[in-house]
Amino acid sequence: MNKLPLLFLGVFITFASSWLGLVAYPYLTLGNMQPLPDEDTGGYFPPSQSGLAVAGQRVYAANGCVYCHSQQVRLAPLSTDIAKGLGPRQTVARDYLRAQPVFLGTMRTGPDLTNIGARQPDQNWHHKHLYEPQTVTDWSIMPSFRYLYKMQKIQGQPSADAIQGLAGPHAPAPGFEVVPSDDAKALVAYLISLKRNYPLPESPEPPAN
Amino acid sequence: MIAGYLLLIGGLIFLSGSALAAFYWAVKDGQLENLPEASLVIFDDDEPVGTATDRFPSSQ
Amino acid sequence: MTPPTPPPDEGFKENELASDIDVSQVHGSILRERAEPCDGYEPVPLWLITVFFAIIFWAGLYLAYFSGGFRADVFNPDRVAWAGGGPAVAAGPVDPKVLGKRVFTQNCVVCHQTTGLGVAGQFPPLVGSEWVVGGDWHGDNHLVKILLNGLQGPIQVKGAAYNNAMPPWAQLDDEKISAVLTYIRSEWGNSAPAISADYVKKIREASAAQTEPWTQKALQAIPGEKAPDAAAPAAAPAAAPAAPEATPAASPAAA
Amino acid sequence: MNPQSLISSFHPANNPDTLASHERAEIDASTRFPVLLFFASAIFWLLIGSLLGLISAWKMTHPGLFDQMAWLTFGRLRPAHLNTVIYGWASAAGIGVGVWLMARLCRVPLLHSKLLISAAIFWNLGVLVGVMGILAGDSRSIEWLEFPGYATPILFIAYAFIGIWAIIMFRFRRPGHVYVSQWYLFAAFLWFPWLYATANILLVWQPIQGSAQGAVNWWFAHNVLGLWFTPIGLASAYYMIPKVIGRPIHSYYLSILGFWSLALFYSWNGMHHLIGGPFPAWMVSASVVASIMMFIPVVTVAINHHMTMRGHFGALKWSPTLRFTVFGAMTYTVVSLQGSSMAIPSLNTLTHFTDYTIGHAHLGLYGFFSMMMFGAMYYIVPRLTGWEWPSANAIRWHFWLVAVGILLMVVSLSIGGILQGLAQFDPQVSFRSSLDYATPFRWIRGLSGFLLLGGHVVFAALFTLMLLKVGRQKEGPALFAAPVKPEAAPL
Repeated sequence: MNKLPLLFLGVFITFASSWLGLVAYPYLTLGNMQPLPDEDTGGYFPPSQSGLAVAGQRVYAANGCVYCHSQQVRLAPLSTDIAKGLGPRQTVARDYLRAQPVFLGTMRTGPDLTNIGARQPDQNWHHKHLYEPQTVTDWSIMPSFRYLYKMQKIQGQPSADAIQGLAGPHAPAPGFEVVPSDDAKALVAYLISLKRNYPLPESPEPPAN
Repeated sequence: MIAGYLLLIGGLIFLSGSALAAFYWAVKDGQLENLPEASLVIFDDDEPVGTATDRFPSSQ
Repeated sequence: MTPPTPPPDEGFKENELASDIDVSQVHGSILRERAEPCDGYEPVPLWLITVFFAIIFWAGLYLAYFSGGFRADVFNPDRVAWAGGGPAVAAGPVDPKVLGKRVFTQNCVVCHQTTGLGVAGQFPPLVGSEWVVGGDWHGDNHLVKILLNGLQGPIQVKGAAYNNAMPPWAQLDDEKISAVLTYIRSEWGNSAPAISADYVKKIREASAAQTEPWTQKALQAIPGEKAPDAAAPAAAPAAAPAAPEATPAASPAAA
Repeated sequence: MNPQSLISSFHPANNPDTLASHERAEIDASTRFPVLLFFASAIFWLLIGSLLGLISAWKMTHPGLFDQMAWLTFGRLRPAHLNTVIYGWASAAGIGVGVWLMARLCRVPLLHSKLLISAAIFWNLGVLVGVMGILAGDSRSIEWLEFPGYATPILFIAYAFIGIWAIIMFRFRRPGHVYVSQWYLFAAFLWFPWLYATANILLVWQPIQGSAQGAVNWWFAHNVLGLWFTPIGLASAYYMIPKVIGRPIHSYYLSILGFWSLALFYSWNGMHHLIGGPFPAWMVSASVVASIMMFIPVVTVAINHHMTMRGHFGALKWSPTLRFTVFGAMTYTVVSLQGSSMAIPSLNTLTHFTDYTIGHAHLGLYGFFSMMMFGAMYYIVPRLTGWEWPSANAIRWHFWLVAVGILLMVVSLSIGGILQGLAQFDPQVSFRSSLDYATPFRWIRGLSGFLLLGGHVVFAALFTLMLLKVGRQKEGPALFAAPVKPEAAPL
């Protein structure tokens, strides 16, 4: 142990290396990555998001959806994410170019949402589910987000964006309706925009067995 | 973007620089010699080796 | 039982305690521990150093196997034989439609356009073209030959005359040629069966002697044939393993 | 030179650098107000944080609880809980302990203690603004960095005072050997601003693009644990254990080796939160390797602490400081080895997205770090106030409530998490099963929260009594009281 000075130097410089490897390197590579042009439509992979969906990301962040819902499909031989139907392929860096912030998540208290827009494209379903999750899935432990909705008296014609088919204890009384706030609309637009139904060369779809 | 590069390069220079400076100082100052002595520096004259310095309060 | 520490005035001279028979009987084990004079500069145990080096050795092995070649585009170390230097993309079976579309976009759209309609009077259309989907004297073998060697001179497509030159695409491997052909034969309302990489390989070998671009006249002299049915487009996984062998096959054809 | 005379030559009595009791009293007096302020605010945030945690825990079994209130939704409570305990409790307690240890070890009175008092005020202001921001719906949802952009600068200003002060302290220390605790503290005080600034710039103020955020996020979050909390906790253990039992650390070589290998390997660990995620394979593999390499610093520290304690475990009966500190030191070994195992990819895919990870996080931040802080506070506060802790029984209540509470929580979350993970791993099993398996254990976890909160209330009461100077004046400069016979002090 007379090599302590050497140890000292080696360790501190390697310590600085984590800065290079885990911060500078992704900054320079992943941070400069570009979307792939989509020959079909002249668009890009991943597709750009509507303004409403971008606003929805902020609602997603403000209400902490990420603490129960991950947004990543892990690689296939190691995990069963693809077999579980979370998405058709492993998600890779390019999939997250449009995300701000990136909601990779660390918990699956609720299901993964990587591909929720493809699994469940129905707006009304999402509104119903956010308003009262247990009426859609009775064993769900998702909290209700009723505070993103407004119960109001129907004035003349029912509103076009009122939620259809509410049945639970918080369903509107006759003559009343539940309409989503701007935040709720943005959140649902964001959820529906979550699709991984486009190909990326760096993440081939595994052969179906 | 430029701010980012400055941050990265600045961070690296800062890190490596402080590493080298700390290393230079530690060697010069003899911090890496006489290690057994260092393990005794926490004991003072009236709290010497062999004396316990904490106890549950006696008032029950 | 005495307090577990000597009175302060005795300082730290613990060895003196060891001579106290009464105490040492009570506190045998503690005193043995205390009598040990080397506190503070015990060296690192040898077994620990051995374990450390074993861990470091394992770490090196792990990184060698699972680093994905330290490439920025490798996300799954198990899927890539990076040691062979193979590109990450070619390692997995690729949907021929996806690959074909990419090949088409990179090479063909300049003349035939993304719509496959070509440019009237300049470049012939692919949509509904008998050259592409077959019919009359046109066979699948002709289509593959055109891609491998090119085509020049006056031709008739869907009743319209064109006089231009198409360069050879023999530099594309069999899988890519089969993919792009499968793509143009099934896109824009075309619905001809897929063409397999094996079939392209066969034609490539058969027409190895041809060095010039084809003309309509020369092609017409060759009897048209249908490509063997590649079962379904879903047979792509079967084509994929053939790809590694197909790649070297390209070089004799070029020579 | 035989070892005995070697030791004698180092003996404090022969060393001009040691302090007389009046000098030590002067140092303690100079740190009194800032350190007590940090401690008091930390204990306040601990109570708030455990309450927030308790409500979020019960929301896992009762999703309807307070669900009409936006600011009490789970997605805001959980980050509020996390940030309260990270920045409000753990960091503030760590700073308090760190400041006191630095002053003691540098052997100089605290200069400009008003600087630190204002730092403490700013720090608490930052935490308050940040937590309110999260509850009001301004959370960034970047784990460990949820504080909105307007709160982090306040924390940073506060931190600047603390960091500058720590460096000044180190600069003016009495000449002589730098003890291993000082190494840990000095490094922690340098690493934290670097981590915090990088993460805030790259994630909050000028966000980088795409999944690179994930890499920076976990580089930061894991390093806050590994390069901020862990060094402070270990610094405390390296001081308290030898000091309380009156015996130098077993091997100083090992402690130096442990420090540098921690610095080397820990900083690469963060990516093991993202195994299988959207990152180049080598980044994840490098983190897996570094996580396994953590075996080296952990075993080094474990051996060192155990060998120092050997033959003195009886001291756990009569020293509150030692009881908490040794609990923390043992937990450090367990939690670190558990963490290394969780980085093994095949185990990680099973446990990663489950309650098992939550259990691990609590074992680390509470079982290790918070227990270390409790232990250090039991040692430091009487020296600052000049009073004895008013009740030995209350200390025992505190210890047993939090020790049983944290073990119950970690064990239940671990079992529930493994079942949950097995259910989520099997493609044949529906998602519902993963909930059904975890639910009973979430009930137990909810109950354990009451134990922890109870323990904290007891501790807060004890601390308040100390501030109010209820109890007996300390009799000597070092000991609490004339030593009682150890067997007279029942557990």
